[in-house]
Amino acid sequence: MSEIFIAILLLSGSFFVVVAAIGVLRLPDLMMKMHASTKAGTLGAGLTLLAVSVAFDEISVLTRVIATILFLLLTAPIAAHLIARSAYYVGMDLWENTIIDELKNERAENNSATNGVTAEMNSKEESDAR
Amino acid sequence: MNHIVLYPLLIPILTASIALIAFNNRRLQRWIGVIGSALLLVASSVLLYVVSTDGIQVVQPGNWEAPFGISMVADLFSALMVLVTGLKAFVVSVYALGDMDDERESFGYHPLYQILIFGVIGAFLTGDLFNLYVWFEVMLITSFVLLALGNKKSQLDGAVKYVVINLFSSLIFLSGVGIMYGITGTLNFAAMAEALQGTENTGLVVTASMMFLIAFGIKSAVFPLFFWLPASYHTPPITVTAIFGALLTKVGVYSLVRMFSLIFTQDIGYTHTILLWIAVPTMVVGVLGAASQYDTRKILSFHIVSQIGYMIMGLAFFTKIALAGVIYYILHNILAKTNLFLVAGIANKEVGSYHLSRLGGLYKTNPLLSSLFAISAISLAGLPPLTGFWAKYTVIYAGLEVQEWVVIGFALAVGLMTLFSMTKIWMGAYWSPLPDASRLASDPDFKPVSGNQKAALYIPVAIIALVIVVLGIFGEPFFAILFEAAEQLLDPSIYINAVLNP
Amino acid sequence: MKSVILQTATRLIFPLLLVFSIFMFFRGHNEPGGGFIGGLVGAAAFVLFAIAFGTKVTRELLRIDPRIMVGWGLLFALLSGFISMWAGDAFFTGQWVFPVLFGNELHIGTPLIFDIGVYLVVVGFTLAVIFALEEETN
Amino acid sequence: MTILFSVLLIFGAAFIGPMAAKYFRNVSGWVLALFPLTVFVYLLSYIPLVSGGEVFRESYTWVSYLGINLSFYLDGFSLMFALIVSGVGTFIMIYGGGYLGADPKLPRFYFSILLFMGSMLGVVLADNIIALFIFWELTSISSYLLIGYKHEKEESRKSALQALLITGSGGLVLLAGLILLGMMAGTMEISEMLSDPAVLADHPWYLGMLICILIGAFTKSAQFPFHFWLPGAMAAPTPVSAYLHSATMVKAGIYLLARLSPVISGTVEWTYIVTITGAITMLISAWLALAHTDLKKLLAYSTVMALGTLTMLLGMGHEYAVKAVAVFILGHSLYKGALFMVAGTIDHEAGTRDVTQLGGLRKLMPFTATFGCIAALSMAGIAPLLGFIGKELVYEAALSAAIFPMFFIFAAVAANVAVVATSAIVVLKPFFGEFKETPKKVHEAPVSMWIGPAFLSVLSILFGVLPFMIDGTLITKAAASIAGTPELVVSLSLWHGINAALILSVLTLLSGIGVFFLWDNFRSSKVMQGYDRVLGVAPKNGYEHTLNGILSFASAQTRFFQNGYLRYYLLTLITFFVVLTGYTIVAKTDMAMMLDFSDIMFYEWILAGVIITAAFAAVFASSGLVAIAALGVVGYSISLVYVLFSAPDLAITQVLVETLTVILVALVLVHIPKFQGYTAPSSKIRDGIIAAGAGLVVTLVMLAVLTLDFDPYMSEYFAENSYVVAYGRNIVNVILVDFRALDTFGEIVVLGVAGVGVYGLIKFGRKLHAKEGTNV
Amino acid sequence: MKLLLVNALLAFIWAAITGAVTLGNLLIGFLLGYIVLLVASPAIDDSGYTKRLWYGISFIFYFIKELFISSIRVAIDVMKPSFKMQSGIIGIPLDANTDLEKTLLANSISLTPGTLSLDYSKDGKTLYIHAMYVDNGDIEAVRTSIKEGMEKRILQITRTGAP
Amino acid sequence: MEPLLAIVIGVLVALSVYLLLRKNLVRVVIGVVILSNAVNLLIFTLGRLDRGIPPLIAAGEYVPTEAIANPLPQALVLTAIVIGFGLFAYALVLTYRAYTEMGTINVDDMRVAEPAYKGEELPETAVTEGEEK
Amino acid sequence: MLNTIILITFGALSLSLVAGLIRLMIGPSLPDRVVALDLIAYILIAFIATYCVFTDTSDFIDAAIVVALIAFLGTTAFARYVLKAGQNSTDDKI
Ligand code: NA
Ligand code: NA
Repeated sequence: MSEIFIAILLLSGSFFVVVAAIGVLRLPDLMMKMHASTKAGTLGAGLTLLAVSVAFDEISVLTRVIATILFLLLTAPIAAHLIARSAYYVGMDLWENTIIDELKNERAENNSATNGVTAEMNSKEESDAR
Repeated sequence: MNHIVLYPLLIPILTASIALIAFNNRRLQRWIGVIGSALLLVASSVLLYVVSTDGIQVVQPGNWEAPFGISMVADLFSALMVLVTGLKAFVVSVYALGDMDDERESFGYHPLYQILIFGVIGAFLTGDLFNLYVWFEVMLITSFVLLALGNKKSQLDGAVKYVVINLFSSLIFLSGVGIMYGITGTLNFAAMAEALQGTENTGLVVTASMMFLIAFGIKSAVFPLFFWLPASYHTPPITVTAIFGALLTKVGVYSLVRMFSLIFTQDIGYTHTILLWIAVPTMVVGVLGAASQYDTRKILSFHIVSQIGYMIMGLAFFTKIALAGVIYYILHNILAKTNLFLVAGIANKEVGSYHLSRLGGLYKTNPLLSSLFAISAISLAGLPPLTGFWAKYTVIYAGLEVQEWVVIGFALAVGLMTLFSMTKIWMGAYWSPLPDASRLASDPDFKPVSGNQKAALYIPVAIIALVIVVLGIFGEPFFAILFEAAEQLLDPSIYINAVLNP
Repeated sequence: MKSVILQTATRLIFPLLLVFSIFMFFRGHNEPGGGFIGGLVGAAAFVLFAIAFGTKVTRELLRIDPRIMVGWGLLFALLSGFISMWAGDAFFTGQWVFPVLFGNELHIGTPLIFDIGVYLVVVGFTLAVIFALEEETN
Repeated sequence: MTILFSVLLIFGAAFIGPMAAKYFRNVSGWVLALFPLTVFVYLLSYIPLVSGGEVFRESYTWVSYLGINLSFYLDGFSLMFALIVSGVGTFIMIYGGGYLGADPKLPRFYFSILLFMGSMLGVVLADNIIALFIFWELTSISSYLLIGYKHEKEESRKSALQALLITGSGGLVLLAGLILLGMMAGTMEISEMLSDPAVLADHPWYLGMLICILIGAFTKSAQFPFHFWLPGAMAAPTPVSAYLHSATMVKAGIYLLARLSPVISGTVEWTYIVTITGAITMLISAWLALAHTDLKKLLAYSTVMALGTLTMLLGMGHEYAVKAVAVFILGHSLYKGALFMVAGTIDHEAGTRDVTQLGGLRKLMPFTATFGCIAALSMAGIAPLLGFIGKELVYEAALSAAIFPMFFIFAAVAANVAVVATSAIVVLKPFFGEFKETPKKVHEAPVSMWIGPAFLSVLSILFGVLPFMIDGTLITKAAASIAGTPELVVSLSLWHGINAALILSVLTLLSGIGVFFLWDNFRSSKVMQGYDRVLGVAPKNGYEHTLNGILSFASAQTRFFQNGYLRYYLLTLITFFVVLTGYTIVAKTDMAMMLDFSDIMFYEWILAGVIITAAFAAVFASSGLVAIAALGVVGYSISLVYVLFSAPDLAITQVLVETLTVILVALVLVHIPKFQGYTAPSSKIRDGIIAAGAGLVVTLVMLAVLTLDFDPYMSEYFAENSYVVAYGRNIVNVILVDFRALDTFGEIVVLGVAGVGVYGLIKFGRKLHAKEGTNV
Repeated sequence: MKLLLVNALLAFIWAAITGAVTLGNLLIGFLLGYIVLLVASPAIDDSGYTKRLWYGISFIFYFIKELFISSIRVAIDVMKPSFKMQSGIIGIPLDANTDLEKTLLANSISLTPGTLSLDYSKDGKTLYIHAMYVDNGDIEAVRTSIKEGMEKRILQITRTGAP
Repeated sequence: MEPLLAIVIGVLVALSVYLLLRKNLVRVVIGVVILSNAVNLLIFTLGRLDRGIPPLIAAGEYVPTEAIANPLPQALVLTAIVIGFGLFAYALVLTYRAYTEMGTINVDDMRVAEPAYKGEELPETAVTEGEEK
Repeated sequence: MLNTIILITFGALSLSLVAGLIRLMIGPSLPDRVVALDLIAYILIAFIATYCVFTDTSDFIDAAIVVALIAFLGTTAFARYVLKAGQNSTDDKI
């Protein structure tokens, strides 16, 4: 019985991890990659962790799994937020299907001071000597 | 419980810890440092006494028997190294009272200094390969910090080269540790030596020994691995240079001697021949480097390299007298080299430069300093009757005994060049008139040495000079210890039994 | 980095990290963890705090100069050895007491004191480095 | 009183000397002369005993482990030398006190000269060859100080260095030679070698040993082609020259050859090398003297001539030759000491030593002139002075030479012709003829400056006229010691009847006078100038070129090796590592490799691939940050390896450290700009090859180690004791805090220091810049 | 008083992660929590923090469900050969005003379907989010769904629970 | 797994050596980090590997009841990681400080301690920097 | 059966790891790479968890906790870098 649970949790967990990975690989702009990574990644990792708690059926494992999941839920959105915010302010290119940008005034303000890095962030071929 | 082996180790680190906690009180740190060094000198003297009367001393911290715990072992070689370190530590800590600036003190000079000594002594006493690595790292990080403390451009430049090359070296060392563990399943020197006694896999052990040769070769600055030394040793304040120049490379040499007498003796015909091939160019390239320099610190730095060559040469000969000579050479070199750096520091304080083109007139104005320099320089140049002569004599004797004519020829020629460089300093800084004497008068930052500072600077130098003279003239008891130490080195079973069958 | 979101989250995560750090420290003798891991997690808590609120506040929070903390750490570690010496054993020989607390027999020994030293040094080191660099950045 | 004490007395005097200079001022020379005088008188007391055939040995253990004793040996030869050293030394102290009386450096002079005197005494009295060598080297050091006495002048410094390097290089070779000798003879004691002479000539090391010792002796005694340093050393103040270059230092080489000749001579190699070197030196330098007008240079070259003569004689080694050596040494010391002092007095009083600038001084300085002339007569070999006897013996010796007798006769006569002329020049030119104005107004010198010449020249007469004073005692025993035949008897006399030697002497005298009269023209002739250039200046230039050559080579090689480029330093290091380790594993092992890949899970392959790929990404990343992100992946993947292979503590630590690494790099890279500039592709290929080599070596070594059976007995012990004794269930942690707590302690020390260091690196700089008001 | 609650909470977390909810362990946890608070107290905003933490935790479980939904939608989209959605950065005027509310909101948004918090406006009254799916270009729909869905729930929970 | 890791380690060593030979000091430092990781893995691997049996003694037992992985290399590597981290931190900050003081991270341009000889200029006249009063 | 599932899981996670690595390598921008790194942290957690089940050892879970807690610090540092580098870019640097 529990084996089936474990199997389901593992499969679904790895499924979401794969989704996150494909999303990061395929989605067109940074923001969208982060949607995939943060949500599917957290979920995938969380599900596999739950599989562990089912597999061991010990209170100490369960509490640790829950703690881990809590930590994940706490930290994942913050990491995403920080990256997105920083990248946005230094002039990250948005996808062509981005139909609206209500924050662009502030971004422009910030941008006037950050031309150099903007170029750096977007350049496809950043290179320095090896 | 016999703790005497650990006292020389615990005193400096306890001193350092207290000094760290007293971070904000420079005056207190200073005196903690001097007292700690003085205690260390006492403890290390006692250790040598105990080892020379009662034989090899072994302590197992944590009370875990060898080879499972870490063995701390003091044989005569170690104890001698510890004693000379103690002497040097004391003397330099007094000198620092007159040399070290407030700023560096407030950034931790005193605890760092004690920790460096701690690391050096740990390396001398440990009987465990991985533990030796740890001591090397303690020394290494402390030397990094001391080297760059002050953040002058030249210091940072020197430190970059020093740091990168030495990091590389310690990683090779660490790989070697891993490989030796992989081969023997142990880290304890004695157990390792025992395990290798009947090994069929000589070739692999010899291969591993090459990694140690390179790792320790870099630390001891042999050819072609020495570049970091002349690149950096002239950059920090002279007290630091003196600590480094005389002591740190010798830890590398110590380790080479230890490893290549206790553990890597399977294929002496191969390993020690390579040592010999390294020794000769080390001597030559080092001394030629010295001959081409005009900054006293650089001259002395290159000489370190050259003199290491003699030590490696002695190790390569691998006879009793040769090993006695090597030990003598190491001890002598630590003393003479320390003093020469310290004297160069005083000269700099007196006439404001390390460069021969700006130095001069000291023979006329400062006979005391001149004599102190002369004693150290004569000793370093290997002229009788001071320590350098005996050191050189012993290894050359050993070399002639094993009929290494060409090598001895080089060694002698290098001796002459060493003499030449010492006279170069003597002539440039002491005999030749002081050029541009008005420079000092017009320099607002220049303060002549006086009062307490004078005492702090000169007394340490005088103490070492005295030791050099006394050891040179009354060498018999010293040689008795050296030969016994060499005997212990040549017969690994003494060491193995002391550690494994206490 | 002034982000309200980060700062608020940090207020939550910071004590969690500290508790977790102590947790990792104490269980280290029996399960994965120990002074080093615990110390690094503890330091990470302060690092996070420093990133979110700046080093000035964080230094005040810490109350002790990290370098001095290093000194105390070394002293603690040494102390464990000196206790063995006073007890007449070789340096660093474990000395143990077994108090019974709420029915549990606890093992308290000098290696624990040693590990506290490790913990303090690790925290001191990490914070000395990160604070200094942080202050350089601002 | 013992022999040791007499040597120590002089060394002691060296340390008293500077104080005496201050305390006794003008009479300090006289006071200090009491020290050598005491020794002299004490040694005199040995004459009867030594003449009676006794030898004295005194030995103190010095370093028994090396076979080195501080032992002394007093026989006729060493007694004669010791008497010369202390006797001439007595007058030198007096003379020096007068000559340098007003010089503020007088205390240092006393120190150095007495140090030298003690060392010289040690050389001639030592029995142990290493002890002898030690004193020998001390003479080099002290003479360096003496020659460089006027160190403000660059010329003095150069001359001192030149003397030191030449004698020092010889000394080093000598050391090797002496050690070999000691090994071959089975003893380091000369007395033992003499009393029980081993047959060394057939030893395979003989020639090497001989050459080493000869080089030592020849350099010290200024034999061709090392002869140039001695005239150069005339930069020293005259008392120094008078002592070092007449009676003492340069004779040390002669002493050594003579002392050891019973042990090492008698072979064809010895005869040819020593005789011919001596003869050439004698001949060349005798005539080189005539190219100079400086009194001291004239005397210096004639000294070299004398040294050459002695060497030649020692090479011959037959009975006449040893007799000649003994007499010639004494005679030369007496007249040359006196003449140097006279030359110094002239210089001191007149302000110049150029004989062409001097003339007619005999009336102004009658004592000096008188004693100078007597000494010159002895030097010229004119009866009835001791020099005459000496020269006669030289001719006798040359006549009975075993090889090339005609050559040696020619050489001896030709050299002595020049010496006669030189003798005439050094006294006739300054003292006779018309009076010439000199830079200083000339007065007779004070008694301190002529008493030495007085005694020495009087002795030249006395010993010449009354040779029995010395021949039965000192000379006989000295010659016997040199010959190694105790029964040898020397009987000296002025008159041997008309024989070949006498005829040669007369011929020499007449020719010499002729040369003297032709000297003014002859000196400036092209032949003489060319001769000086080729044989006097060229060797010196050769020395200088060699020295400069070595220095430029040193400079070039240093620039090559120590080139300041970290990359090349590392390149050399790593190449060395690859070559040495790679060669060893190929040459020394059977290359057995553990290559069993069967048990590897598929995800482990992938993980390995990820590590490698991420590492490549880190290496070829376009910026530091990208590299560090890739490095993060490497680190995380490695932590996964630790998880997969049962190391949870490691995995956790790795994750923590990796993350902090990323934070640190990010904090630092904020400040560092992108780095422009590229490495040339060719060097990338080179680096790539070396890098691949390094990786290959490590892999090969690992695969080889993995073939071995591993004995996990250490870990088993830890497992058994971890909980039972150390109360911990996490064995890794117990190892860290208990089994190997010392490692961990070292580890936290490293961390602590790193923390302090980083803090210092950052804050120290801040403070510095705040102080200088500059911004970073 | 509030700190006492926090302390108790920490003791509980301690017991939870150590995996042994015994009286002894709770006491140890309490002691440790006390030490932590001693260190950390200046860091803790003293405004009803403790209770909100409780709400926060329960709120998180609510979001796990949302997380599923969002992830599945992303999963479906990711698999499609080409991307047809429209995205945008949209400002949401806020009723939430405490830091905790705002942070909870921002994090929840980040973890739920197709939205990602970017930043607040300077006055802190508007939250800008990146929305992956601005279906049919209807910005207001996104805005409403956030305000009616996410923010409303949060405020309900935090404000109802607040004293 | 050991031979595979041996190969991985070899590759890491090669890559780190390549980085050590770059001009950019940051890269050199990264090279040190990679090398350090490689060496840690080396020790770990040569202590021989086992899957899924961490060296822990189960609660209630006195000694491990089943086979355990070799704990000693783990402890060694842990120490080495920590030491390596300390050294790395220092090296990194040194790089930073070297950059701010010398204005470059190109090691080829760091020629303060060992100034280049310029043309025929005699080393005697090259007065060194770094003398203290 | 479970073993197969676990191996499938490992396969999926390994593929994800490769995908993350590819994103990390191709970038193109730094934040893209950071997102990839973030993703890899999740994969790591999942991997560790799966491995716990696979080997029937719960001791590795602590490693997963640490990753969950700590990895975001690295991301934070990168985010800061991105921002700081932007702000500093007007400094007159070489
Ligand atoms: Na040296
Ligand atoms: Na000068």
